[in-house]
Amino acid sequence: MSDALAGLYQQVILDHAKARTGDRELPGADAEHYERNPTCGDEITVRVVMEPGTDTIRELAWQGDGCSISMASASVLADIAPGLTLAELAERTEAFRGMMRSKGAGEPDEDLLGDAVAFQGVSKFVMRVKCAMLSWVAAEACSTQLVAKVR
Amino acid sequence: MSDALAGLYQQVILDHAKARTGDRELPGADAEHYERNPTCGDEITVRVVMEPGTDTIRELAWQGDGCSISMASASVLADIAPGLTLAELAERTEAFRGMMRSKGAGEPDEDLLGDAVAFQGVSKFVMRVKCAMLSWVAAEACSTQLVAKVR
Amino acid sequence: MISTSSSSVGSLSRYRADFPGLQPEVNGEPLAYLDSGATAQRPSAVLDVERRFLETTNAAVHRGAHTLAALATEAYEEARETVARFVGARSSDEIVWTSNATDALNLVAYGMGNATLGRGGPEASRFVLAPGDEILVTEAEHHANLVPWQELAARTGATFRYVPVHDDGTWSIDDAAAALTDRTRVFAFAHVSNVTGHVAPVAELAELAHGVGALVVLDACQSAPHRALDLVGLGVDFAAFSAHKMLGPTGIGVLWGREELLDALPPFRTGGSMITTVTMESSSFLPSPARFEAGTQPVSQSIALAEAVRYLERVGLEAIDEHEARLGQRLVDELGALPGVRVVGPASGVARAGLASFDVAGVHAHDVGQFLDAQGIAVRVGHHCAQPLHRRLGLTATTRASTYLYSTDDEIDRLVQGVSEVRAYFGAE
Amino acid sequence: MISTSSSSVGSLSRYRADFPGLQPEVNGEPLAYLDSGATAQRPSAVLDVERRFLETTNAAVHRGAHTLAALATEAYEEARETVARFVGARSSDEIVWTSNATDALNLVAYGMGNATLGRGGPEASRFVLAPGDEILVTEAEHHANLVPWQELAARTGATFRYVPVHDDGTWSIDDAAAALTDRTRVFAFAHVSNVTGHVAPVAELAELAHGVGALVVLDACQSAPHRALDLVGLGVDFAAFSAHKMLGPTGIGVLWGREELLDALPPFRTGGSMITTVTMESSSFLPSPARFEAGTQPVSQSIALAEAVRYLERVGLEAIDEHEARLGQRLVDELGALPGVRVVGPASGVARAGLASFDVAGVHAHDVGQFLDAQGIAVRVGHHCAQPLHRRLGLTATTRASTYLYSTDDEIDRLVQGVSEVRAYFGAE
Ligand SMILES: Cc1ncc(COP(=O)(O)O)c(C=O)c1O
Ligand SMILES: Cc1ncc(COP(=O)(O)O)c(C=O)c1O
Repeated sequence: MSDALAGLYQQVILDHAKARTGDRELPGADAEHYERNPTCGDEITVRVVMEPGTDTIRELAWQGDGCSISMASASVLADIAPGLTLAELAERTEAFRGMMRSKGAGEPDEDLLGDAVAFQGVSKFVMRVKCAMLSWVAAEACSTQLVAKVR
Repeated sequence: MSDALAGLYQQVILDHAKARTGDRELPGADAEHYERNPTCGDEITVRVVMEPGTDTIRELAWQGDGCSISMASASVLADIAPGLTLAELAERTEAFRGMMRSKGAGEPDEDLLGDAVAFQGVSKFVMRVKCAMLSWVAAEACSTQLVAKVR
Repeated sequence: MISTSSSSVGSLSRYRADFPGLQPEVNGEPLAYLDSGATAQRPSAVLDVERRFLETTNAAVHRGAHTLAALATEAYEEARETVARFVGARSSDEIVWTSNATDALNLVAYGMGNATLGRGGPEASRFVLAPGDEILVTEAEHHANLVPWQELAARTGATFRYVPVHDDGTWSIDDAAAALTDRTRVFAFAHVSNVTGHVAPVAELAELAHGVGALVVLDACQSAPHRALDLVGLGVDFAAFSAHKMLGPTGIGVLWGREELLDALPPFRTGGSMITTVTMESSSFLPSPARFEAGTQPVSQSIALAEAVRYLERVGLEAIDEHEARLGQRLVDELGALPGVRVVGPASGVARAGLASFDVAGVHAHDVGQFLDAQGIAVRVGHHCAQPLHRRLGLTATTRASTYLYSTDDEIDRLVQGVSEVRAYFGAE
Repeated sequence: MISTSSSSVGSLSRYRADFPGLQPEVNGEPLAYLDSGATAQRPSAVLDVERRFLETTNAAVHRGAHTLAALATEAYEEARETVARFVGARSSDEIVWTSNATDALNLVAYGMGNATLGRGGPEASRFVLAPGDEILVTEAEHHANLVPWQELAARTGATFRYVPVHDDGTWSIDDAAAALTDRTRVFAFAHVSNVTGHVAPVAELAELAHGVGALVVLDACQSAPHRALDLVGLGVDFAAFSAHKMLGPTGIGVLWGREELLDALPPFRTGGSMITTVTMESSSFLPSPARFEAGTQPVSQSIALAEAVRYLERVGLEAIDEHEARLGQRLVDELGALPGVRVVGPASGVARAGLASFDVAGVHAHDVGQFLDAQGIAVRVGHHCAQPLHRRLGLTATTRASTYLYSTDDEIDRLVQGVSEVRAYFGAE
């Protein structure tokens, strides 16, 4: 298979797309957001449960329908999120977004992003960037809800 | 001045555009029609008086505003029309229209068209054909009214 | 997996060299452009004619009397005549330039909406919609032939209804007969579906619809480029198609309509070049086609479209139709035979256009498309602007391969080979 | 009769060779193209860029995921960014492609009409027109910025009003102030008149109109091509212009609008590429700009327009403005000095664009134009899509000479010489 394809579909991505972390309901979620990519029809609902009385995420789960990139990205996000404060999630989201906008250039911060660096190759495929961002954007909206609640 | 221009503005046309035949009111007209060229704003009202009880034109007059081609054409028409039956006018109108569509080719019938053959050169100027036709089209509409009245 | 191709191999292949857009390499592979249903590539002749016009006789049309303006106007109206002849119009006054097919369909819908709001005088009364009147489309329509009607219904209080489709995405004349009522004022449907390739029996449907007094609006986007059309013979009232799907430019589409209807329909856009008299109190409007062509027209595009039409005529619409119908059957047969692949639309052996949309079990269409793209194969993925149809088929997205006169058996071979490998790659077997 | 030209002669003349459309001979004479106000000629760079796109990366945009589609989409959106920067938009989401300026103005008018019919939800309420609400234009408007508003008034029951012009065809800020009322919901006017060359004090007018709560719609057709625009700085709400008047192609125009307004305005045309969800019951729509770009977009035209913008920037908008302002003054001075010639619009010395419309006593404009055409001089004759203004000036038609960056002093010389001979030829002296 071509190099271009291998750069996009890292093994990490293919694995996450199949064995998905956090692909389930999450009863009693503190925040929930539905996001949709109208161009391709990908959709996702992200739900978050917080450690009571803190701004730390206990669990992030999602349900959705979409391509392997969007599903794998949600799966990686669900792996990363637990234990992060909302501020830490925001930091990672910005790093992820920066990586997605890099068009293949730039060195992503592996300490910060963990498995999510596997999506570096996606940034060369402009049409797929939205797929990778979908769950992150939904999680961002959850954060906004949670911050508003705290205030 | 260029040949192209001389072909369009025959002396007959320039003369008729200045010393206009039939450019006046016509009280008691048997038919009247207003015609307008929306592209350039030229407009004309043609009026016809018939010999009582016949289908012969006694007089054709017009009032209008427009370029030298449309004014000269109306003037020539007013010269030609008196004494013609409606059928004879229709014949000349068809001949004039045929000449106008000829794009400079074809030999107009001078016996039939008289001074109107001077407009042969106009047919090469597609944008001006409507100017030359304006009064003839208005006269045609008058004829239609008159024929309808007789029936 | 690779089918060797049939008798007429390469019958049209000599035309391929005319299309520079087919020559690029993609991801190191020769491009296999199987997305002509979205937009077609253009022969050099079309590009040349447009450029020559722009370099020698570019001017505003129907607005000036100088030589260039006269030449440009002549070329512009000759283009209209060429297209009129191509689709069997009664006269070139029946051909209205729009910006695309979507615009053409909106023009009719807004014309009716304006009539309903009292515009257009007594002759527009035939277009007035009253509450209880019905607008009928099908569940298979492209959004361009669906949303404008839905919006028209919402604006006027008319009822929006549809002919439901079967499990394969097709619908029959009986389905239409069951949905038409004596309140149906408009029946709008596609000649050829851009998703299923289904071909509607237009003449019979038009007769049926006229029987209840409905106007018939044909979405000819996927037929005009590919088969000889005789719109008058088909008996429809309006038809819409786009130049960019038939070797012509973007930025121009066509509305055909019966002349007496076009002259009675209130204008859509208003502005320059479409009026007779404007005062600060009110305005009056020219007859068709100028009535609908407000503002500066797509001049060079009309001239390019006319050359595209001449090119299509040189190749021959029958040859094109035959070539694509064969490729369409190959698509349904060979893709349908792959394990886990479901082709939607008419079954093998049933008439279909030269396109096929399919679902690959366990692999999202986006991934299928990306996988094929890595091999230089360009297909379209998504809902193809037909969300209701996809929903009815139980899918959110499909992969679509669509052909044109320049498509080859080799490209179909590569596609089928590629699709055969996709499930393994994504671990979906 | 022939004026020798001033200091900056030929300052921009090195660009002339870039324009093949200026090279033809007309009636055996070198073409003097003085009809750029109708449509401009295009530099080879613009033609080349469009062609290169079509030969290498032609594909449908925002619809496909394959490589060509991705490249085409990128080029298409880069074009939007280029135009956004050019007119001082806040973001490229404020730039909507339309088919021409007329279409852009109709878009706003129909959006408001649709809001009035209950479309667009609560956020569209700011666009709803009630009987008694007023739509204000000026008596000098081009039909494109007049008839759509007149029709909107007729469809909604709003009142259509206008700022009257003075005997020379111009109007002042005081005239506008007198016409604006607290019922004025929209004030639509041209930045630069295509007939008189009058330049409106946009920023002051916008402030005045906002003071009564009116939306300000700017017809920038005759300004965007010729001077640096900062639409945000001018403080207007919407602005419209056409590519073909600024070295770009026909088939594409631009609507700029403040983003929050564009996102709240109900869609105009509906169809593909502008929806989020379509069901057989209802549809929902994307934000701007996709919201307003139904169907296949003018892709190659957008890319050509972006190159036209870059070309204009290379020449420099200030240099263009200065060059044309000087030619405009020559026109009013030298034509106005001829016996029997009346130039309409601002007097000599007053700011005007590089154009002049004039009446020749005793000779119809059509004949003036024809006489000049025989000498290879292309001017426009007629009402220039401004019938009410001409009526107010007591004329049915004028002859208009309009310049662009490639216009030369020699062309003005030839024009003035030609006009000086016309009355004698037609025996009108
Ligand atoms: C001032 C003005 N407004 C509007 C228009 C309409 O532009 P278009 O015909 O490109 O839509 C023009 C040009 O014709 C114009 O000069
Ligand atoms: C069946 C059908 N109808 C309508 C359209 C809309 O055409 P356009 O986008 O050119 O307006 C298309 C193509 O996109 C189509 O395939």
